[in-house]
Amino acid sequence: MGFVGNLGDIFRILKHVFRQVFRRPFTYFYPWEDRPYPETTRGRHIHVRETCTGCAQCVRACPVAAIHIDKEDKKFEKDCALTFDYTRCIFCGDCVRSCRFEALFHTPIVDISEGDREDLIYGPDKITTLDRDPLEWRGWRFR
Amino acid sequence: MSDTPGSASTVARAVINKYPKIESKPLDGNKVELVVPIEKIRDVVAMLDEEISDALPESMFGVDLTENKYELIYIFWSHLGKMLIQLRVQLEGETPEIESVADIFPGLEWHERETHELFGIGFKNHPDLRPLLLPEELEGQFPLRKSFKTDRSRMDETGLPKPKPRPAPRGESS
Amino acid sequence: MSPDILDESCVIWFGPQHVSAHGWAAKLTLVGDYIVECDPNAGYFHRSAEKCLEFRNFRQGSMILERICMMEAFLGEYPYIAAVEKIADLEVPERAKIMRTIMMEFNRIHSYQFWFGQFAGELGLFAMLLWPWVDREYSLDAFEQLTGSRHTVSYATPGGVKYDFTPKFLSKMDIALSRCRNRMPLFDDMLAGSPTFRLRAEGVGQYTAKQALKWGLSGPNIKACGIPMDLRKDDPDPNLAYDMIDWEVPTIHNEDHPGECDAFDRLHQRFKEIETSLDIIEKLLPLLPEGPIIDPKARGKANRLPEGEGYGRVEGARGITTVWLKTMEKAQTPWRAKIRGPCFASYYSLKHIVPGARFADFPAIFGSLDPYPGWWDR
Amino acid sequence: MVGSLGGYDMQFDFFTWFGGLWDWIYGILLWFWAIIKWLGIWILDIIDGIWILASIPENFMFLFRAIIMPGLIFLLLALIFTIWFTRKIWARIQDRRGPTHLGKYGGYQLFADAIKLMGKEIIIPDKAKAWLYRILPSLLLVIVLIPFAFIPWDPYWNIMGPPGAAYGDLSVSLVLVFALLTAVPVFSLLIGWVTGSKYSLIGGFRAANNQFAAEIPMVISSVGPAMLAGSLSLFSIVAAQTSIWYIVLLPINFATFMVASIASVGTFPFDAPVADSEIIFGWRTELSGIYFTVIYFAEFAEQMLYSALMVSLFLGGFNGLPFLPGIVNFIIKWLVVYFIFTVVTSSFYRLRQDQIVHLCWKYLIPLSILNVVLVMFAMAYLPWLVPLVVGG
Repeated sequence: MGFVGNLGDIFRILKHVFRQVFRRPFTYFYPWEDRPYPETTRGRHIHVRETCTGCAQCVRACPVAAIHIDKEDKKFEKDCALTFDYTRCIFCGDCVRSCRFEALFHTPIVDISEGDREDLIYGPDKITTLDRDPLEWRGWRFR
Repeated sequence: MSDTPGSASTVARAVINKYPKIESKPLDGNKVELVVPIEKIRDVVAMLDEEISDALPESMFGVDLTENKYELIYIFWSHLGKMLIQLRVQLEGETPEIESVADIFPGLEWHERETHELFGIGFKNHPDLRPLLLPEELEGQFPLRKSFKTDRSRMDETGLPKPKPRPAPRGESS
Repeated sequence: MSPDILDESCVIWFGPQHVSAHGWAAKLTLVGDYIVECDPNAGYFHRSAEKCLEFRNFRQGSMILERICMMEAFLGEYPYIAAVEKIADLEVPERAKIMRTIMMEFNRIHSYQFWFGQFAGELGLFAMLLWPWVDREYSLDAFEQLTGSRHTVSYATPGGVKYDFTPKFLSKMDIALSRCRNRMPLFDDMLAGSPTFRLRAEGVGQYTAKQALKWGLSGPNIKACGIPMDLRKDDPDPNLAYDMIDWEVPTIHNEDHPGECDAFDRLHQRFKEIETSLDIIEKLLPLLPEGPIIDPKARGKANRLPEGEGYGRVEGARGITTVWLKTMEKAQTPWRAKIRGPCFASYYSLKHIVPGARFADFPAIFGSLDPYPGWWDR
Repeated sequence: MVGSLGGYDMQFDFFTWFGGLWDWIYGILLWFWAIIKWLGIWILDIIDGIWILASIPENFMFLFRAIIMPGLIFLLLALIFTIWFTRKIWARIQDRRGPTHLGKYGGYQLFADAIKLMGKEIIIPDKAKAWLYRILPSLLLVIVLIPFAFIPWDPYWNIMGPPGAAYGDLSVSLVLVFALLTAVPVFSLLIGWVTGSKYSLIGGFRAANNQFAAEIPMVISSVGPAMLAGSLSLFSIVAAQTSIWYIVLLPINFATFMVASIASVGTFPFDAPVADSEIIFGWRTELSGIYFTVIYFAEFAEQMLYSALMVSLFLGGFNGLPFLPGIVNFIIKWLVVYFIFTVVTSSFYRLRQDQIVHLCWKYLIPLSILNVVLVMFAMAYLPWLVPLVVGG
């Protein structure tokens, strides 16, 4: 390369870095600004009890045993209560894929951190409601 | 199976010619399996090293067949011949022992260490048989043996009925 | 070395709570500034994935595998699926084959983008640590658009793939790949074109092809020695689409030391790998036929497998990644699953490569081998 | 023969002895009181003397300059700004935003960081020498801050006035600045040694190695300006640059001085002493809490100092736009130089310590000598250059 070639390389690198200083940063202002999440995002689940049949396929599909099923707790004809343990869930999406009755979906809510470990276990009430936007998901309204 | 020079069956035939006790079994493609008796393993591996100029020690691991029966499987891959040689060694006993081949293929040294701690298979003349992955309190426990029981209590929490018992190994009905 | 040299030696633990040793530890013996002995220690991430696989059925097992190495999640989970397909004798639709292959190459590009940043960070340039990671964000966005998850895609399933390509995904992939392609000259300037990088990487961590074969190194680490050993070409999986197109295995031939490679060659090799992957994706996209993405009978077939042994192999971003499966009759779960991670060999080979190097070169050596602790601890 | 000495018995009258005891104690008390009184008078005298000295207008102004402007308070404010500025530039280079939350554009981030660092537990390793561990970081900061006294910020309003005035600039202030800066790696080495860790010891040796490599090219580069101005006083060097800035005549020396000063500070790419990918944080590994804060400040203060030296040696110091005060001219140039300094520091890979010596001795020394020699010939054969250089 030689001395002059190295000098040329050094100045080219300095040029790249100098240009970078005046570019707009890539990162987001996180708490006030968030990236857009596509509809396919595998975030926390939403359980539609109106269409659930209590077939327990989601429970069998779960590789980490994060779903607890309670078949006694019926609100409608033949549904069941699901409890999601988000300390275990790995968001693989198999429960949603295994559901044939359109009763279990992922939502794009991914920031589900809590101060208390117990709060991450979403009981039957919490898993069927959404507490923030979007309150509507695939035609169902949750509140 | 093709018989072109450099194919897996040629190597297998060469090995069998030298050590007639060894059985060979073709797998799909240019792959062959050799069932090697326990005392011949060093000779066969050394011969593979000579025969195949670019043998890559791809993998080596144990299989627990229960009732103190174990299998060791050595897998060698050659890029030039595009062939895969799989050696199978059948072991028996509480803590079976076999000759180490770590000096012929240094890449197998850690595989042997791992098999030693996870299955309790001894490797004679191995340079360094400290536990590789396990913490000290699990030494002598051999976690990958079928007799090592893991905690299955999590499945009870799902509310499902208990899963059916695992299918029994070959030749066994329980 | 004579014993009296070792009298003045100094033992330094490189890890496990070290800045750049994330989850591993090497015990280095230094004499002066030179390393005379290196003893890599494994096991800090050991979660016994092989035992875990024995308790998961054949559709769940890949979830364990993709968590071993997050950077090449799809490449890591694929060998398990290939082994299951081999035992169950499943046929994959043509469309799913090509989609799998495109996803694999995309994942490979993402893995190398991560590695560029990591290597530059280990050599002390924090600007280059984050510039490739910005490009990586675009790849992750595309993964998220397709599968819903950024790292652990869990895309393939026995008999096909889970999610179909959508126009949104294709446009996002196009953005990510064109950005990767456009920024390659910049990274070339900042890495290979940097005089300080050449000072640090040239002649560091040399080994010959023969040594590398003995140690079991594979992937870019051995292709940099000039051996075109690539499972994509040598032993293509029947359910992948690598044999549908023409492409060349990239290798490095260095005039100064033929048949050997140093850290600089390994970097150069990974540049070439990215170019090859871009090329493969470009050639495969027009071939994408219409049709189903999954064999409808596969779900039932994968529930219970016949007795057999399957060996799924794939050329991962870091080398040969394989899963060996043994199943018993009508098994719901594998009897034995053996994961062969590529970095198992490259981490072991530190023991042979490092002695004789300067202490300051140690990050350059292990960085250029691209180790990922999940692969050896599993 | 117990009790007899030399043939006759010793006679000991207890009551006589006891009667004299009070006098003896009283004498000791008087003696102590004299010492205390003497000390008190001495201290009072000193305070008196200081008051008398400080009430002289010249002295009072000197104290004011040294403590408030452009002395300690100004330097601390500048330090806070500098750390914010550096972090912002680093963030921009790395495609980030840098500090944003506290204050406008994250301006108060440093206060939050400093409070956090001071609030942290101080962990002194068992093998460390505790008193040295406690004292060395602050000594390092002091050593780095003292040379700022000789920086000519302004024709009149700087800590040491113009030569000839009361408390004028020393005639050898450049040499003194380098002498003080040479002590910095000694402190690094000592900190690395006494904190009782292998990483910090290696880092300390590497810091010494850096200085060993960078000192000579740096001093030779500064020979150029000193020779042109015909003085070793920083103030005189700046004052001589009214007609022409020395960067015009000594561009290579400017570059070599910058590279050597980066190497001397030990920041990227010459950060082998604190290379975090091999020796965690080098000689700073074991420092915690307030001691780490002090070291962190000292590093930035050293970078500021070298930027200021570059401005005064090569860029004409307070000379510049005539309608602006000298200090404003200085600070504008200083910010520009600091910006270039930071961009250069964050563009290259970390060099190995033998490569640092190689670079400094094999390239920087010949280059800096070359420029000095070229300028010498220019002065000898181009007589019209001499009045421009010496200044007015």
